[in-house]
Amino acid sequence: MIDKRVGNLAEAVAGVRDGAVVLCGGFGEAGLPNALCEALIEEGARDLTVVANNAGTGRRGLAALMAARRVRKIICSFPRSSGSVVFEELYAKGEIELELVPQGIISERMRCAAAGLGGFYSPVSVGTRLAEGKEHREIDGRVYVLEKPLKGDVALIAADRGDRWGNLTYRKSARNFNPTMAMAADLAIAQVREIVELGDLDPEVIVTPGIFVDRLVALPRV
Amino acid sequence: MIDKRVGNLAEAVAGVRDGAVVLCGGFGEAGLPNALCEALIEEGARDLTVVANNAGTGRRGLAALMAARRVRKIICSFPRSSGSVVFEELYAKGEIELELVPQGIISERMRCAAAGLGGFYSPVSVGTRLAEGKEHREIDGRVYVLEKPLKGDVALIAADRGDRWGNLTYRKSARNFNPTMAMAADLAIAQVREIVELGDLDPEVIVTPGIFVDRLVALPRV
Amino acid sequence: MPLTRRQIAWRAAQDLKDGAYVNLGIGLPTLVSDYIPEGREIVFQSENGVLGVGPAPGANAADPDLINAGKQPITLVTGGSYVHHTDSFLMIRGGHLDCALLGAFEVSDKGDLANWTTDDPRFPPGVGGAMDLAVGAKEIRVLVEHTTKGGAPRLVRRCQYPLTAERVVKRIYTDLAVIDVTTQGFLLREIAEGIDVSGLQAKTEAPLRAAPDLKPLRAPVV
Amino acid sequence: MPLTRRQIAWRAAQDLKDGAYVNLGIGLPTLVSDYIPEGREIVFQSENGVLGVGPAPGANAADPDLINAGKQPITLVTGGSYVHHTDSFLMIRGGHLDCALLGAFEVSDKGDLANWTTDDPRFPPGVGGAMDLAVGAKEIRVLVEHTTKGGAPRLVRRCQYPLTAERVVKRIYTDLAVIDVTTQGFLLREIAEGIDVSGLQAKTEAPLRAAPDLKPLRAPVV
Repeated sequence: MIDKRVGNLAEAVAGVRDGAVVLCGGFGEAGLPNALCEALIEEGARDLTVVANNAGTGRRGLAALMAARRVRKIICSFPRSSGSVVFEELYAKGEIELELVPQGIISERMRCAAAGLGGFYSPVSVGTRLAEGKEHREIDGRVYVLEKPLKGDVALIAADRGDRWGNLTYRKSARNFNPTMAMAADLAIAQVREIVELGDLDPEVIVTPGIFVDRLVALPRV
Repeated sequence: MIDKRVGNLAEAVAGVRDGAVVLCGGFGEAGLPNALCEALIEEGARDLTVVANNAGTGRRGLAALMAARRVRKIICSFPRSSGSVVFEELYAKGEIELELVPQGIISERMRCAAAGLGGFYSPVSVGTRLAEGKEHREIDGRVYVLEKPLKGDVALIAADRGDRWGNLTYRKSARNFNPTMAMAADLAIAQVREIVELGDLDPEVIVTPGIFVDRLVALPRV
Repeated sequence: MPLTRRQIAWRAAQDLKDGAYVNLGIGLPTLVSDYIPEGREIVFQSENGVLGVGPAPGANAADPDLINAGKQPITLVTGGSYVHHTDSFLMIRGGHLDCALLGAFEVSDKGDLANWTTDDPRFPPGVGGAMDLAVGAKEIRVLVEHTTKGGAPRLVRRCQYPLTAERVVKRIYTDLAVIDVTTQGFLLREIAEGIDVSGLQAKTEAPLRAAPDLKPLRAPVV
Repeated sequence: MPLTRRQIAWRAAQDLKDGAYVNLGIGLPTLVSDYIPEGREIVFQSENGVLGVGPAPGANAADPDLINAGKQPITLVTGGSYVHHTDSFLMIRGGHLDCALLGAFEVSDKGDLANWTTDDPRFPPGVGGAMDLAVGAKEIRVLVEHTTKGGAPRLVRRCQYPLTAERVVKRIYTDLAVIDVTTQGFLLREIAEGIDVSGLQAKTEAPLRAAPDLKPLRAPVV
């Protein structure tokens, strides 16, 4: 029997290793796997590389993980936002490394990994500082840079509803990076608002099929 | 006001030009835009390059378009099936050109075009006849071939329900190539079983957002 | 009389065609949606996966799962839909948006755009979706105050700030003018009342050519 | 006693682990789903976008929109879901399937697979999803009759037919044996009753090494 449900947050994040690449879903305050990020503090993994759109806000979730000095490097498109105090402090002190990637390229690079491809040619960032050091190539009259797959050891994602097979649905713009991250990591862990019976999710509306999800934990919305 | 509905099949396919690249949805007998293919015969465009998974079965739809000698070349993964009589006859006589592409690479190449990328490195077909002439490259210890975007001038697709903005849903495995083809052509034309009021399709379950669709015509299932 | 910020937004809104798919950058461009001429249906896209952004919700009606790229609460219009980030940037990068209206620090008379960083050493840089949008939408238009608060021109021969993209801007709306970027440089289309071409040239680093049908730039009180 | 085709399928089914995601090739492999041991939940994927393929429907219950990659009517199991072709091949190519069970014309002792064309000049070639599956699934196993009807070996030193993929096959189930492909070539794991290793070697082009714990290949009457 397939049953990807786990009983608590500690079980959900168990086994994440030092040095892991952790894909962390969400955009702004929507679809953030805050509880999973905080459970990682307890779990104890260090020297993490986190891939996320933002670098955490306030003191919760990813910000808490950074405050606990578990994140060596962050790969993101927009680290600064109102309340990204933890990141800014660490960055100013040189205690966290930043790799800046355009927002659509972060998600495309993760999809590239998920799809088993070796890389893709992108027109984004050509002629800018972010293209420096990248291989350039003209194809049919347009210049592209080569982008490489970005794969996670772990993905922490937030979804709305899930079932024991790991099928997931999302709500509105809380979908954001979560479905792509679920596909792009060896171990995908989801916090969901509600776990429903197998068969309760309409097969036509499942956004993340269970094949991409390894563990899920129910976490009523607060 | 956005209103992509057209009154009949002739209007739906109007303006397709000689030599056009036509993406043609469907897999087996599911999700085939047969009525649109047949309307193209009347419309008159010649020397078409058709991209499809199969090369038509029986005498309807794409097979009818080929029988009318409108298709110069077909790009597909599996031309032969029970009843692909029209294609086989033309092929035997050397009257149609065939480019064979692995099934997943057809769809990935169309997505590549839809996503504005210049190409991607694929592990599929390496070491086989279908990789001959393609650029090879080793990335992180694995060999890939470079695949180029495959863009359509026109996409003919079949969907289940649609609204005046062109939002579409599909039924079961009739989804297949249709959503990707809708994204990958300059002009995407959909035949739908039913046109519903704007707002009747749940925003969470729309598979093809209207931005990708240019015209739709209602065609009750027979 | 120079236009107010809201009047710049009003002027840009007048050029949006019925049925257009448009992305509005953070800041000044966001105001554009308030001034769509009666009777036109424009679909606003937000990078975080919302197609059909509606007005801000009432005071207590905000849904934390429904925000725009600026992380502000929004609503969804009838006919709108949600996609994940990777599909959202497929729309953006793949040329599916008719237009992106963006803010800028500087625009050159070749159409180069600098709008992502001022290299302020006090803050970590953030690029967000700026580079994806700048190369992806069919047409890039910029809304910007003609000069900095200190009076320095923002319309320049060569951008001093790091580039977002090269040769992409087609039209610029400022408080003093509407200017097209052509292969011969800046073409002045409309000029505010109370300033003449030589006065405007003094506030513009790159040379201005006045269009033969140069018009006054007027906007209602908004 | 050589195994029947259904017994080969039965034997292959015994190796599928509870919770595995599996793609079954057209023909012989399709029979495997009939013999899943009691109590195991296996999720079958079909290339055309079905995750959770169920048994064939009753005589009058077929839905033309629900077919498998062999274009036969199927059902969807509880917990199953639909995706479009591009996402389906992302699953396949990206290593998300635990196993693909494929048919073959030939398999070499390096694990090379030839299963897409015999170059029969009477028919146009068709590749379908064969090459995508062969490089994409985590493990490739082949179900094949040990020799052709004419008695020629199908387990060879070097494939004569055009390759589908190089060095991918890990295990082979035939009517006479279960054979693993190792870095030292074919390793005989199980042998049918009524034939000995030298008799089997006579039907096998490449050298066989017998495993130290060589077992009889037995299957119930199915």
